[in-house]
Amino acid sequence: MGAAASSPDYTADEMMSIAAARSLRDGQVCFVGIGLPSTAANLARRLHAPGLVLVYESGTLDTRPAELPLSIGDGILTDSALTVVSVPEVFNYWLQPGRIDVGFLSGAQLDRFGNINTTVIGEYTEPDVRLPGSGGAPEIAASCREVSIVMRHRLRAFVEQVDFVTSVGYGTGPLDRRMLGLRGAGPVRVITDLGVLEPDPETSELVLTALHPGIAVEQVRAETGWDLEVSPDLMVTAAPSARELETLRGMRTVGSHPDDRNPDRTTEGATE
Amino acid sequence: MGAAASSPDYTADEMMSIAAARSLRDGQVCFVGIGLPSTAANLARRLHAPGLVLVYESGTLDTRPAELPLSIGDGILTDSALTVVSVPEVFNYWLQPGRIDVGFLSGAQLDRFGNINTTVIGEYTEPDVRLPGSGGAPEIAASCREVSIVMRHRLRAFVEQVDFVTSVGYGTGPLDRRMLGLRGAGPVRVITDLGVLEPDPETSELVLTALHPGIAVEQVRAETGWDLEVSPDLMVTAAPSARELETLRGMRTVGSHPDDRNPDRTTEGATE
Amino acid sequence: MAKIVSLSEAVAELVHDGDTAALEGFTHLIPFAAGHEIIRQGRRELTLVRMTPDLIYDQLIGAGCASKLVFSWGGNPGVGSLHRLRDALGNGWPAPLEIEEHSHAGMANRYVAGASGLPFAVLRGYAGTDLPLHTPTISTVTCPFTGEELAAVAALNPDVTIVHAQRADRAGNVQLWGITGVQKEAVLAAKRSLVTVEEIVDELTPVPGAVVLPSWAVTAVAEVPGGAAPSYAHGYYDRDNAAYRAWDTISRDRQAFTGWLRELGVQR
Amino acid sequence: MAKIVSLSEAVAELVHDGDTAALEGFTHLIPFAAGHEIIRQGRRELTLVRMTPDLIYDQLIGAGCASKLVFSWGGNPGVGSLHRLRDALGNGWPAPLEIEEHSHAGMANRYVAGASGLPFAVLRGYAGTDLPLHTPTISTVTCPFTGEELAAVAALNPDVTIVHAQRADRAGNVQLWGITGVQKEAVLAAKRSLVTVEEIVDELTPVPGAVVLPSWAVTAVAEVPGGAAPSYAHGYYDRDNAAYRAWDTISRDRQAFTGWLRELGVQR
Repeated sequence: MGAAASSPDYTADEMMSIAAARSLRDGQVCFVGIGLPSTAANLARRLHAPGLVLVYESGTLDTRPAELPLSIGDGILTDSALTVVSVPEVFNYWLQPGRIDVGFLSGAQLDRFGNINTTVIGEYTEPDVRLPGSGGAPEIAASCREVSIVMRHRLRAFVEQVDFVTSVGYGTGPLDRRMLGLRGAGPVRVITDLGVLEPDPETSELVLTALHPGIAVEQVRAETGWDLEVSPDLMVTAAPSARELETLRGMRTVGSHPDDRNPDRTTEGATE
Repeated sequence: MGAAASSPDYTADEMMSIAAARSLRDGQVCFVGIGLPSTAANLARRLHAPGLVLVYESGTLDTRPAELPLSIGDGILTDSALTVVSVPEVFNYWLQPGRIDVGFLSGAQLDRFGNINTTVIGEYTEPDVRLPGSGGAPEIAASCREVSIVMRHRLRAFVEQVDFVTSVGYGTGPLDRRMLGLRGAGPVRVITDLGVLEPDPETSELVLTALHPGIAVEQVRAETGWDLEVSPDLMVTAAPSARELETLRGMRTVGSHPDDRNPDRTTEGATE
Repeated sequence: MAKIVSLSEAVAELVHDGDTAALEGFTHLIPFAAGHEIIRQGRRELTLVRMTPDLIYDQLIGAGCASKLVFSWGGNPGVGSLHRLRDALGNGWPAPLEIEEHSHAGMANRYVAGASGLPFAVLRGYAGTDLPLHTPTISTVTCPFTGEELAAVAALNPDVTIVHAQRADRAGNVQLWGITGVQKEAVLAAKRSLVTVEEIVDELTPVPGAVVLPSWAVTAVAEVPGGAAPSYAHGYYDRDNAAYRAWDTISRDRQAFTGWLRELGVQR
Repeated sequence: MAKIVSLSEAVAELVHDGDTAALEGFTHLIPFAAGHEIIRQGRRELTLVRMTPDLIYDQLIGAGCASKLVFSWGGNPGVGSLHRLRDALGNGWPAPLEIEEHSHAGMANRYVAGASGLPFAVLRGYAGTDLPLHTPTISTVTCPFTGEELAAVAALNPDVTIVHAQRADRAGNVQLWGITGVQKEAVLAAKRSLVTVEEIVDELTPVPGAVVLPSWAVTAVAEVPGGAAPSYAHGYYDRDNAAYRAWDTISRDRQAFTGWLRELGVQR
């Protein structure tokens, strides 16, 4: 399903990674989780944002890996970093005070207010599926100036309300972040393999603001567990350029292996 | 005055430094302030305690300076250190949890319960003399497993009650440290140029437990502002050995200068 | 001063049934050999503490060493799930497993508090999440100056912390570099500590970015070349990504896992 | 990204009358040249923050730049007192000076809280001392887990922090090593920051023990060779102990001090 059928030149996942990369601006400081976020951020760095600053929660600041890391703590991140700090320092001195422009997150479930679940499907004490847990995500969601969410658009994942709030988006509405003392703006966009959702400025509910080429609104609504509203200014994403596709496909994962063709197998966990 | 008259071979200050050095045991970890403490600790390291670990509040851990530093942050401390940590780290990870065996302190005033003043003589808001202030001393006094105080025995300095409690000894008596939550044992000895005072195990009041050679009890009492009790087991300190004196006199202060012959001019401040 | 001992002696002496044990290393320098030795020596009822449980805790849990896990992200990095962990949580195999779950920021600060001799740490965290509902070591404090409410987490002070480092000198001073994670804090927070090292050398030549743990802050050092494999030791060997992938297959199946245990030298 | 500018531009742009300004450096790398530029530009009513005021603050205070001092140890290290500080405190010359006094541990933790985006820090400190009676930025908090009472200190967030470092690259990334004190925390706690450096280089070769401040965490960098003298810059020049001693004589006397100011290029 998805874009692949109508766009034989690229896959829906490629469109998603490229759309995510495009959302980053040169010179921004970006807190990167492994998988799709890392792919998107490293792609942006190779395309329009050579001065993008990548911070990984392993403590590698301003790292420029020549290949994609397989995990958040790969040696390749150290070798190319401006400096490496301890894990307490990366959270306390770099993330917490709001020094990071963009945090990239993913999750197993996302709800209409942009809250993310990477903990359990079902009840916490008797879960249907036990997920990896929080990692750095709750504080990334709280403290980055803005958050971008990247995840595949599937009905089981895009739910009315998450089973467990691992990372807060807008809580139950537009006032919650301020009441909770969260200082970042929260999720400003959700980039999926079908399109882009953004929070309504009034209600903070996620609405469809862009479709990837060849995707219909009904396709997106069918994969969304709430009554998804569509922006009156609905855009269509530009198709991947040859250069974007070539660059994305040319990025190799460290110690690579046929399985590494999909560097996003861990999207169920937001970060490690 | 003091020992010099009756002991032409060495000065009272030399006796004090040597007595202080002798109080340190090999393998101990010692938090060192500048001046007399630094002299004593470095002397001990050259005599009977080659494995003495010196920690300076500038963050230099296990430093082995070939010459005496003039200040707490001299380059010579860095060059010979096992490692250098930040100032927050030296206080939070190394001093605060009680990892330091012995803290050396000095002061402008010391009272009968071992409390130290390095802040003001007189009223805080209208002081007669403004002193350097706390530096690292309050937390050294609180957290080291034990504290040694080294200071010249003078009536104006050994007072009934300090004008300002910069660093707590035993507060107002034997129960105070526990009530205040201070985890180190407090000052276990005060080494002066006349002798040694130690806290009475019952009352925590400082009593005279040793005289340096040639010093009389009355001399000490005349320089003490409270009714100094004398231990029934009063000892006499062994006179400096030739090796001790030679080693002490051979220690050169960095960038030395005629004025550096007395490396203890800053004893009014406990540490920098 | 740290004693220099063999790995088996160190584990025998420092890790006891029922202990709270932290084996740390953030992707890098994970003390696998020490974990395997704990399995071989058959420790039981451990409370295992670690930000990222990783394969090493999947193995310890599968081997029945643990009764509780304290963690913040439990996965096989870059590969998927920890199947032994899931089996213990879901099915109580081979033993029921209690969990205490935090975020990375919370866990890191719990070690910082532990290393600092404080009973708790303050952070901006957890607000609005469901974690505080299930984790009693998360609470709040109010700033005495501004009145603002912040998160508080209880200090972690493991009975024993085990980390792996590149080098130690003969006096037992330890040096590690690359991604240094929370190793310093985990060692300083612990009552006892063991550092396994790639090699023991005459002198610790300074290395940019290195963390040095003085001998007097470490209980024991054991020379265990390759002791971090299949994770990696910066400057010594790379991460064995294939082994991480292979674990997915081994760990999915109790029988395959039991075979792996047997190969480790454990009869069950 | 840090702008690379001249020292006079940087001070003109980043340091304003009435600011809270921290010039840090623990004995090592004290930003003397920047302090002198502040004197030359005639800033007034500064709240000067620094663990160890040292000569640089004696000079700023004597020059009338400050209305308040926040500190933990005010002396001429290894020499004696700061006479300009004493004269301001005791006689209000050249202007009255308010003080806010802490211990080193308290000041260091205030910077840590500031750098961490927290309103306060917790420490074991001050208990039983007379400091909390006079310093309103010292309070207490109770551990929500153990009930224990601990000291709390208010975060420090200077309007501007100035430090000196050995090197920066052309992108404005900064590298300093040797005794690194609280410089990282002081810069990260500040709203604006200036780093003066011995030299600007093409590439920051890694150095053992170095702290690196990324360009995006610094406001401005100015190349000022010798900018830490008479303190020292590890690897560049030694501490001028004679200048520290000579200051004792200069600073004892208002007239001698005024002469010193005139030599600095200040008319008064």
